[in-house]
Amino acid sequence: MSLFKHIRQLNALQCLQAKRQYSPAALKSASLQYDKDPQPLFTDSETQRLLQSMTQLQLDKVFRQRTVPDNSSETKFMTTLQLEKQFVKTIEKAKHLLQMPPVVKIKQDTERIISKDPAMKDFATTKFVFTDITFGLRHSERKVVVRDVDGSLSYASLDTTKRMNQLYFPLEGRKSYTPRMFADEQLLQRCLDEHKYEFILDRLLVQYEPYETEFHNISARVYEHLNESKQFDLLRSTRHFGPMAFFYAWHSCIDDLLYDMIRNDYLHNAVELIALSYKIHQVPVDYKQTLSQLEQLQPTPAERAHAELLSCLKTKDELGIEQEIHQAIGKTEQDFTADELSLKFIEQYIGSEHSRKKVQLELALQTLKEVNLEKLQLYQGLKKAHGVQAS
Amino acid sequence: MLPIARGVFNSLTLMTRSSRGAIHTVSAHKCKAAAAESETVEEITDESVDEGKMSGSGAPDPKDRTKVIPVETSMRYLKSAAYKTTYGDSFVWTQYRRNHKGMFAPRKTRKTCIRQGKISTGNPCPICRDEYLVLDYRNTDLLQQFISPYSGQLLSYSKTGLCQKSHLRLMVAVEQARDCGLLTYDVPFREYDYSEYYGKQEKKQEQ
Amino acid sequence: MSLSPASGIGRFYKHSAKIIRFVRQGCTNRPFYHIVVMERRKNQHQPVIEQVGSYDPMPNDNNERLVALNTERIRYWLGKGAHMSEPAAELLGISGLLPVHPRTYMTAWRNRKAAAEAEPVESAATA
Amino acid sequence: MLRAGYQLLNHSPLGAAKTGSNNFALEFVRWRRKPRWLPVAKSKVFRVPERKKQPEEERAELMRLHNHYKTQLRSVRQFLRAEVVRHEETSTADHIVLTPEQEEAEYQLCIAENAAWNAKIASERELRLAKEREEKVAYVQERLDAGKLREELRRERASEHIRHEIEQSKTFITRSNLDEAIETALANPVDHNFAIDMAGAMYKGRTTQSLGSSA
Repeated sequence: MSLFKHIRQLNALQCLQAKRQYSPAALKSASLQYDKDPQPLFTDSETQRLLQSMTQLQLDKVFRQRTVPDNSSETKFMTTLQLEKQFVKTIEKAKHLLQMPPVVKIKQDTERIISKDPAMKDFATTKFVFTDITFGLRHSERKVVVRDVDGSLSYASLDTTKRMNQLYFPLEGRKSYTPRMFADEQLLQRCLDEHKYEFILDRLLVQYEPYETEFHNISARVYEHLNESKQFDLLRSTRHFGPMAFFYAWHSCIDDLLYDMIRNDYLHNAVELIALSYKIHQVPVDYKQTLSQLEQLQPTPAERAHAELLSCLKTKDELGIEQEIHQAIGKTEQDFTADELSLKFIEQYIGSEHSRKKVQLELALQTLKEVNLEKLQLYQGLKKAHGVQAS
Repeated sequence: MLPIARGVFNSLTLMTRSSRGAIHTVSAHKCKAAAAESETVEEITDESVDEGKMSGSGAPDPKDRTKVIPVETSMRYLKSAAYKTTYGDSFVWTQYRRNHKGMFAPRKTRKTCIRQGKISTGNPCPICRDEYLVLDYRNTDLLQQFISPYSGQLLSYSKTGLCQKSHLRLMVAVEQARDCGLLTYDVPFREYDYSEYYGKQEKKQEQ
Repeated sequence: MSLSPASGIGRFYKHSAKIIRFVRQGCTNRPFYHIVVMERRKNQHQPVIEQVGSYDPMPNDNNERLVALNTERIRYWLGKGAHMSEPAAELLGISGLLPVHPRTYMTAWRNRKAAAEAEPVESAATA
Repeated sequence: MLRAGYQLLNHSPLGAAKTGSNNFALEFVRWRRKPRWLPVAKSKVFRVPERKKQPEEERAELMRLHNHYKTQLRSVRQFLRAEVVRHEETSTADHIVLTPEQEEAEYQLCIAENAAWNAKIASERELRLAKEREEKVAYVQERLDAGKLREELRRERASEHIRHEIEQSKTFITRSNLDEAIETALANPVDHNFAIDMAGAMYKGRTTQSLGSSA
């Protein structure tokens, strides 16, 4: 109890500060906003597929050890068949954990008055807030109404609705006050400088609803900072990568991310990113053909992760010499053809007027090409040496 | 520099007199003196001069805790060589043992180690015995030592041996640090029901 | 069948008179009410049939009084012919679920009248 | 509580004071009412409580409002009652309302399901029984074979035994050759009274007098 008392006192102090500082952190740096509703483009199935593919699925990162009170693990004996079934389940679970937070536009607060009753003026000294706590309703359909002192009955503002929802149906991890991290400009900046992007975004998801102004401002700020610091690897294979890529594509500043992808040899993703930006800005370039070709050549991230899991089952002897060569080089023949296709597409993009950091991108591309060429030669040489027939 | 040397000497003489518990304090004292020498020369000299004025012997009372150590100093101390020599790579609390009668320790630790600005016990808890360890939400290096790497929760006082007062302060500090984002933790996963945000619009599209 | 989340353990006859009313929870100097359905003849400290809401009469930091109502169950019980205590009826009237209770209007005009009487006095005192 | 208060009241017969003077006279702040059975205090006997006057127009207004309210509430209640009845009729939460056709269809469905199930189990049982029968036959056959073998062995052993006995019986002494045997025995007396030394030499006793002769 005494702890709570302490914290409450402190919070009361903070609240006073926070109320004063509330606006700067939220309002500052609102430079990049979604100017129209991004929802139709985001929920589009093709966009979703592109974003998921870009996010990738690294099982080590998705199922990293979490420091939560219950992080127990279970050990089981299984037959190979059961194990394979379990692998499929694991992939499903990983996909669930990578669920992207929805991107919606900011909801404006509208005052909706149900009835006015001037005869009820001054019936009490305070407002009354009524919340419908009917069992099994979703948050968005829960009704919260306010009876004001002057007798008018109206739907509650978004802020009040959220407060009441949190009060009667608490969401785990959400605070009833604005955390100081979000309220205080300097603390947020410090977190950003320490590259705690995932932590900030995770907390943001829990603390705010996707349609709130603060959500948009802070996430935009994080993405911008990330664009400058170029630590995209921190968010790769987390649920925030998709919205981040979407944000960059929307505001046409994909070049840094593209550069990072090329440097890390994620050419497939680079193509998808460019395609996404074309799609959003409706650039008349036919990207669908390249995409479909690439899709045929390369597996989706889920399939790749599944294959990775299955490969643990095989012993070394079962792997053919061909697979061993693939493992050594890290690429298959299909990958090489896919790379060629994507390189062509990326070069076309760099040549066009949409890219802004042409020199940098070209350099990276050149380096990659040389490395690729070397790898290809090595691959072919190895193949010839081992006498594997060219298929 | 002279007063410091004298302080060190005095503390060494103290060592012969006092028991096992004092050894730690003394070594810490020595190290702190050295650390302070390198970092805040003026501060320490002032202190020793004051002490010289106050008492003829000039030995600072090792049990006195009236002096307020700023958090910045504590944070620097945690990174200094003095800290390293005192604690090595282990945590602040690992070497600490509680004294108790019989086989089993009492369920709760003592209420407080410091009464009226002085250490009132022979075996003060890991935080109270070293005055340069300040519990504050900015002092994340220190707070991190008291958080379990497995569950992310605060370690119990039965493990760390903190007195109840320090433990309370620690809890408050950790909670504040988390609130400020200085300490990261695993935020619970939030599952989104897309239809809650998009449901109506999708229906419209269907129509 | 499992119990519904708000169900109490109060036993009741099928045709006995039920009532929707407040039960004072909370402690000394800190009132807090549960809005419950129970048999009319029972006193408030006995087990209830079902809790259908809560009412916090002390205003919070934002100067609001918070009321939670399980409207689905309230409608059900009213449809079953449950009575309402006067404060409960007032509260439901204020919430807009039922017509506004006359007593609310009465307090409103009395308050207005008191304010109107206090004002000239104040103005006289200041002048 | 009340009883305590009563005792307190009665405690000081002088009626001196329930305050102050008596140290252990606890004073209850919350329940200080006089007990029901005590008469009205003397000082209050002639007090007439003042009744608040309600203005006539306020009363009329309240009457109007109450009438209004009651009418409204009655209609609301009616609506809600209808709603509950409707809900109970249509709800399938605790009971399922089915038309006869549906019921029949469901019954048929159940029957079909049951029949299919029975058929499946019957086929399974057939298989199982056939297998068991086969196993039983095989087992009996095996036992029979084994018995036969055993019998043969026994016969063999018996005939062997007989043969052996017959072989032996040739040397038996019968009534016919008894005299002969006696004669042979008498002709060849066998003396078992002898000793053997470590070297294997036999020293006959009784008839041989080697010991005596040597001595």
